[in-house]
Amino acid sequence: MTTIPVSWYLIVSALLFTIGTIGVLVRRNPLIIFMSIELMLNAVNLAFVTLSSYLDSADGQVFVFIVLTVAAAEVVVGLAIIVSIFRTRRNIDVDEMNLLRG
Amino acid sequence: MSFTYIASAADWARIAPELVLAGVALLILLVDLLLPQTGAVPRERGAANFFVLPLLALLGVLGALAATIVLFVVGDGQRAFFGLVGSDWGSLYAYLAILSAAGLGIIFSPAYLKRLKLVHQGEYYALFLAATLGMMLLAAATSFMTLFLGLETLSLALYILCGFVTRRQSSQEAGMKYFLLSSFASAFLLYGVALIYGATGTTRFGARGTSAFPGVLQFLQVHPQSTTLLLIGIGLLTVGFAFKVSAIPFQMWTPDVYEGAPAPVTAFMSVGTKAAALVAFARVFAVVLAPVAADWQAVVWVLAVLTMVGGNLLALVQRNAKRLLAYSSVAHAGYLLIGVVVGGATGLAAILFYLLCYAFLNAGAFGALSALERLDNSGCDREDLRGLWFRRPWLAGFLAFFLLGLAGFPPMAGFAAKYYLFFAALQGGHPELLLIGVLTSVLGMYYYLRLIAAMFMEPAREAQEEALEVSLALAVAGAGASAGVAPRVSGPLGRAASTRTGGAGTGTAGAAVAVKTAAQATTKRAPAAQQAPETREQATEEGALAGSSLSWTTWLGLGLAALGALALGTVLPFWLVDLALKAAGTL
Amino acid sequence: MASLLLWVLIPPLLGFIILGLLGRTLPRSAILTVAWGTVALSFLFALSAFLSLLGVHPDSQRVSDVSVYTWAIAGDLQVHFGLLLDPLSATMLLVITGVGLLIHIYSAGYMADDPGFWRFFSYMNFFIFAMTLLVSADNLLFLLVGWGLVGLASFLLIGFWYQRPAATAAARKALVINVIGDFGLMLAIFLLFKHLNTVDYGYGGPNCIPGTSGYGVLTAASCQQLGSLVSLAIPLLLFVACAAKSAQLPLYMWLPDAMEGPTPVSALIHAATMVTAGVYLVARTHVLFTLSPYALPIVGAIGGLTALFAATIALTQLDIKRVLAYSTISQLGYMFMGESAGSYSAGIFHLTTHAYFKALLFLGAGAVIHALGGEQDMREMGGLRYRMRITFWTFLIAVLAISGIPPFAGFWSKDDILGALLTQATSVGGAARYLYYGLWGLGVLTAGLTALYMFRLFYGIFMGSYRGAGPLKHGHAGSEEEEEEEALTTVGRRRRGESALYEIYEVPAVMTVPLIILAILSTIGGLVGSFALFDYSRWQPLNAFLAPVLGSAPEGNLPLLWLSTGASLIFALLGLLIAWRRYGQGFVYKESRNPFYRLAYNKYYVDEIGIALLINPLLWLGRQASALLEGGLLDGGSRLVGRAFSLVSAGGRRLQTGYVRNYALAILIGVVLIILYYVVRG
Amino acid sequence: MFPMLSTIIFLPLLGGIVVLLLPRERVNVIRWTALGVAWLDLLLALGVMLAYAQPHPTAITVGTVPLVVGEASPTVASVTFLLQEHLSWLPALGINYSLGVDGVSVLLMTLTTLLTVVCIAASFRVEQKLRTYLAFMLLLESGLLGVFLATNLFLFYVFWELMLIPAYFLVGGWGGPRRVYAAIKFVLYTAVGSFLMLAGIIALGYYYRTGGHYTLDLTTILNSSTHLNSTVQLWLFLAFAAAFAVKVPLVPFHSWLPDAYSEAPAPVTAMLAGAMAKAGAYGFLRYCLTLFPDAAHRLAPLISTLAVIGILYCALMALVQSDMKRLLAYSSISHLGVITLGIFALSAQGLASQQGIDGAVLQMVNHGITITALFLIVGFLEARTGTRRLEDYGGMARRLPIMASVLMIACLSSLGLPGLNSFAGEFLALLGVFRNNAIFGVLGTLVVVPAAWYMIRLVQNAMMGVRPAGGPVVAAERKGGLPDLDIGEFLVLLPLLVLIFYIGVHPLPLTFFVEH
Repeated sequence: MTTIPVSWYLIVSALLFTIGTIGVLVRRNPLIIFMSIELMLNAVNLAFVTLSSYLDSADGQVFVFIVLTVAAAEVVVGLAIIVSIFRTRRNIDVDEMNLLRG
Repeated sequence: MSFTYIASAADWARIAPELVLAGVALLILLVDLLLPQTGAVPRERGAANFFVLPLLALLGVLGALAATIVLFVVGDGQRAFFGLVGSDWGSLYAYLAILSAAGLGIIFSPAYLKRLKLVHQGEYYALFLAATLGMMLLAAATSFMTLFLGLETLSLALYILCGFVTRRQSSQEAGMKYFLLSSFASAFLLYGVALIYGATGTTRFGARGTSAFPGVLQFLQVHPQSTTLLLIGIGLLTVGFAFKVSAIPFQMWTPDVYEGAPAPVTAFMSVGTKAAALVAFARVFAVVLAPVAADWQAVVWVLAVLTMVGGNLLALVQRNAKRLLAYSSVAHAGYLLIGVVVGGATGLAAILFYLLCYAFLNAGAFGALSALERLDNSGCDREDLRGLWFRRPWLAGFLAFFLLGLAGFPPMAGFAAKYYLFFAALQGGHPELLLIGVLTSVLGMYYYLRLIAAMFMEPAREAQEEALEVSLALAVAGAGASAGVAPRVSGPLGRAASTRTGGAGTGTAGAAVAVKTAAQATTKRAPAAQQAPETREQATEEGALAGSSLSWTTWLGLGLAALGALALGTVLPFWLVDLALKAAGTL
Repeated sequence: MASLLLWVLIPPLLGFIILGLLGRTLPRSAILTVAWGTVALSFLFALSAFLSLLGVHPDSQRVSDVSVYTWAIAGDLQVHFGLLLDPLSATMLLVITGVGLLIHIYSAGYMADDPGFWRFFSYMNFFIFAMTLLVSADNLLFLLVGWGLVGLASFLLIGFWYQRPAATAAARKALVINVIGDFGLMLAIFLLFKHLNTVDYGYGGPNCIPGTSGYGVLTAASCQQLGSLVSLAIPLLLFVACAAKSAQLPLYMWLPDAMEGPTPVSALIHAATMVTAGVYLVARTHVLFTLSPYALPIVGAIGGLTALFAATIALTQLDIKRVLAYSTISQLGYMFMGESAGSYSAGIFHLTTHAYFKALLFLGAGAVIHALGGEQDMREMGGLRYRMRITFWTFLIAVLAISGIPPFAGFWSKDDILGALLTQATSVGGAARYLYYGLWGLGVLTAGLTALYMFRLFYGIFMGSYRGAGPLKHGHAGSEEEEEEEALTTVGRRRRGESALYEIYEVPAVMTVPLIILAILSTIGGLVGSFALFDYSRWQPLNAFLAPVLGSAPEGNLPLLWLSTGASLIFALLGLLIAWRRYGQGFVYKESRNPFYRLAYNKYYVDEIGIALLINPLLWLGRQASALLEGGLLDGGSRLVGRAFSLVSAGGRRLQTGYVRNYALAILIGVVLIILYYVVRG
Repeated sequence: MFPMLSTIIFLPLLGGIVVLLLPRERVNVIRWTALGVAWLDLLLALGVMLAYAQPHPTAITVGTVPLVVGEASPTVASVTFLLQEHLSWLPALGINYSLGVDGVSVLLMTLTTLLTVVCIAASFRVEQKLRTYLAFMLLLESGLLGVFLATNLFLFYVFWELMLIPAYFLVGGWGGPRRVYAAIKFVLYTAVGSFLMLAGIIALGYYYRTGGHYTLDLTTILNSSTHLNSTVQLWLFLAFAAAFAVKVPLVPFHSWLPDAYSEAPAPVTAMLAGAMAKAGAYGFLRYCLTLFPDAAHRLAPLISTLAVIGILYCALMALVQSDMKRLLAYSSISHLGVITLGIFALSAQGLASQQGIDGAVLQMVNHGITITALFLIVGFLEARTGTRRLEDYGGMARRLPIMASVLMIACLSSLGLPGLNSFAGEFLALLGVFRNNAIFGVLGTLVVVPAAWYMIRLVQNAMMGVRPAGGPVVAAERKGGLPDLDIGEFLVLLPLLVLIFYIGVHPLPLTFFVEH
């Protein structure tokens, strides 16, 4: 079995991260944007795991768990905010949210 | 790939301030459940809610403060939990700033929450303490893991606090924006951490003095030149920190969030977040990555300059006081970044001292605004502040005091802080930063003074216009309500009219503006008119605002902040600077 | 001895203070007591100082200097307020206090009806103080102080009727031009201090012979150190001050306008004393004027030109006070001519006699004006000899004196000057010789012109038949407000005709007595001077008295002096003759189209040219600069900078769109830039 | 030892706080308290002045400065501070709380306290926000006194900025219609300069370090063996000069002044012109000249040129103003030019001229007295008629004889009439200048001509000539609102008038202070 070079993992991770970034930029629904951010976080997780195994160090793995936990917490908070906004506005389009500007 | 580590009692002692906070936060949630919720004393009026919870929170902060001081005196300054969290003097010094801001924010809260009829105070104070905890963790982090953990803790709590005024769209919007952008930036930070981890093989910073960052040093031994991996990692890390300290061009969220968030929260977060993030920034870059300073210094230099110039420039034309202060905090971030660029003990000490001074001034300024803010987030425009001195002289005086302090006038703390920072710039071999900082301070002076001028030197809106506006509001509120409200409104108005200055020249211009704002005010209120009781409340709230009946807690907060700002500027530098210098050595 | 001078100074100062603070509340008699009393005291002390000086022998010891207090010490500069009593200051003090006293007495009548009676006398007392300070100071700084204070007194008194725009304008003009003089004097002092490290005259003290020892600006020993350029610059700067104060070309313009002041003021300040301060200064500092060969000729040239120039204008003027004013300018030119010839005592001599007869002329003119209720136009006069006998006779004496008709005072002093000029012309070599010949010619010509215009004036006022319509009537008795109106528009109820002459009366005794005294002085005052024509060396009391200070005038030979005297006398008689031919039957004013006449009548348009070329461009420049530089460039510039910042700020604000995705994009751009930097770099 | 200087500095500050705490309705109590504090401070200052005049065995001679004394004997004079107070503040950065007086500062201290008394007494008509007004006045006094008495550069800067705050509020809070613009312009102009000075001070402390110890104490610096190289001196000099040039002001940094002076209420303008402007000149003298002698030598021609341009240009400006306060404002710039010129009358060897210094300091005091009197009188006039335009006035002397006389005296003083105070100062200063540089001397002296012109124009247009037929003055007169100076106003001006005469006749005591 041939091992897949580390750089490939990293390239995949970078691609995922880029996709997430682009998602944040082009979508108008905060839910989707949030999902894109999750994608970015998971790209990071992939990188961590890869590097952890490559470096033979546990730090990366631990980090992944922390990131996962934090991401879960973020989901909770994020959804709560989105719901709260939906309650008053009946609309969660981020492009409609520009009361605050200038 | 295995390790054994057993947390010792010393480890726990080293994070005593955090523990106190965490404990009290949980306690608050519990107590909140026990407080009377209904019945004769409704939740939004009850003394229990407006006294017990803030007191508890304040006690928590004071406890943490006490713990911090104890650690200063008797602590060993070692890192806890296998080098994850520091308890060094640098972190403790940062705690002082963060806890001061938190304490002031808490003191400003009850009056504000009461006026805006905000319930859910248990959550509010618990989150407040949680955010404080996160900040402290971030400031004390000696590993990227703790760093990330602290960052997210504070962010998550603040997302909610920013959007806490659920009846205010701008508050929700602030929460949302903060949430999305902050997560976005965290992702970059995290990616940077991953890359640095890849390059160096560790996420821990290593002990100070012996080997700044074992990873970096090892890496440098292997690779004589930095690889792209490390550099990009550093770059992405820069982005993450720059976002948190709101350096240009990553500052865009700052004004929106600061403006939309409740003023006490802004008072707290504008200082606390900045303090925590900057200390972490300084620790990571100026200490851990110091061996590769040549690589990142230029970037941070550009950020600092951009932020100093841009922050001050953008603030020039702001007409909303909260927003203006937000931009001013961007500008202050720029000054603080000087310390990062300069590095060394003096640079870091300058950051620490500056943060402490800034905590009192900025928290005080936002605290003063918290007494003015209305439910619909109005009340802080320059038009609203016009002639404030004639209506509420002491409040105006306090606000002016803090603004002057922020502008860098002695004898307030702002000057001493700036002086030390600029001194550090020169000593660190960056005279150009000194010059830029000095010159941009002039820009800063303009907008602070302009705001003060509005409060002190321009007459308030013309009496008739104001009366018209109020009568419009009253008309919508309904005849029944107006009978009870009218005397309360007309009293202060009459006073305002009688104390108005001549100022015939500006009078006409003022009148024109006033007509406009009155029109805006009525249109803003139109949707609210559907709910008559709420409007009535708003009218009474305005009546209460116009009078000089501030809650004693607000006075306490303003007084403490002013005292702190003054003491820091005059008496305390005597040893606080020395302390900062010693503390910086331990970062 | 010199401490006596302190008592000359103090009484008028006290008088000024008392009258200035309390005068408003005092009755007229008290005001007069104070005003007259102080000046009389001053005169008595001056007289005793003079006498005590006479008692000192030998002559060269006639100097006494007393230091009153130290004014300031700054580094190596030490200035003491000191008083100097020497023949020159004693002579000046006598003239000032003596003539001053007479004019004070006269003023009581002239100003009798003026509501500002007390103010007038307090200013007059102040003037006496300032002028005595000027001449008795023992250093240049206090000379400057006196110099400035007499300027102030002149300003106050010219603008005495401060509600008349013409008077305030004249006062302003006088002050500003005088300040130009102060400027010159200050620079001269600076220059002297720079090179000699002192501002003291440098003589005085018991054993000090004037002009030889001691360390001061006027001691010959120290003056030798000055370089040639400096030694020319100092006298010229001093002369700038003299020209401003003594109304010489080109700074004479203020003096004719100064006639807006009350006539006694014109007599005292603008004829007899203050305007001669320049002559005094040249005499006092003559040591400095002799350092450079060019200084004195320049002084003489300016004096001569002024003498002729003013005389031609005086020929054509109709306002009697203006005729006298131009005549004063002309006579002052004479004095400078005399000094330029090295005969400083001649200048001082003419100064003295001029003080008598010119004061007399002004007081006489004042009497006429007073009798006519303020009329000053010669066309409205004539035939007054019948109604104002005393005035007529005294005026005639004064006219004869100024015209240089023997044996009146003016003859001797004028003769002295012309003789000195001719002597100088024959004794010096080079180009200066022609200059002095020219000056002598100018002097003789001016003597003729003087006689002509003075007799024109005399005939115009007193001879012929009355042409006016009776005295102007003022409502002096009216309320303050009415009187105010009156003062602005001197519209009196007048009727023409022979009978109108009989409404005119001689002025009261308080005014005629000073006239008579001055007439006596104008008659015999010349006897103190040198009788050069007869035996120069033997009979020269004034010359001899002044010689320790001013040095002896060069001695001329007798034929030359006789030639000079003869020529000037012939010209004077010629002038008299022409005047008699033209105006003997009464003055008739005819519009003349002669361009020269028009030119002189309009005072050579000097005022107009000055305003058009100097004042207006300056003010225009100021207004333009105020609008363009101050308003436009500096204020507008700071506003522009502010606007530029606002614009940038507003532009930056527009980037802050409020859209989350834009913010995210900004973050991404930042990320990309940073990474690009690292990629490019790494 | 009793901290006398601290007492003098902080007494007004405490007095201001007390005034703020008095009940609002007790207007007279408030006024007299403020005045009493100011008086007390004046008495203390006079006490210090008297003590200073005594021979002082306890004098500590601090450092030598290549200053002073004419060409004849180019010796080196020493700077001696008396009544020194010293408290460590931030010793690591060389920051200490140190105070001291020398002859120059003792004069300016006394002047400041005197002017505060006068200006507070002249403010008795202020109705609006009286307590705050008086508190700010006293705070301004504190700031000014601190500036004159501080001997540590950091402390100096603290006071320097501190005095800006009350000045800003006083101009902006109680000023005329364009007060906000004027106040902000004033502070911003000043701020640019003072922030540059701040940079300079930081750098100075940095350059004067020995080992790890920085110092900002004037005494230590003057005693220090460290000699800054000329490039460093040049830049530091420029940084310091920026602050002083704006404050004095030198043309072309003066644009704030006419606006601020004309918009501020008269007593405030009097304080600004009378006392605060002196802070700039004092700075030039105390810091620019002593700390950076080489740079001062090199740049003296530049500063002198600016001063001369300012002298003549602003005299011309004063000539064409129709607003009386603006006229006085420009005259003030012009006169301060003479002071600056006197300070920078350096000889070819770079030595300051003793006459120049003496004259400049004397003139600081004189100008303070005279310009205060002038602004107050114009303020009294404006209070009666509501107008400052010269065209609206005329012939007032009949109606207001005492005011006319007082105005005349003040104007005569201002135009440098020999025998009055300004003459002494101007004469000495210009003498010093002329001695070392004839061209600047001549040009500087030339100002007496336009000065006489515009000052006389002021007196005559306001007090003499024809009474206006209509306009605000006549309207005020009809309402009976045109009384002459009342006894209170006269008493306010009286000390100034007395000093105008006294210093003119006998300036020796003042020059004594400067030289000792």
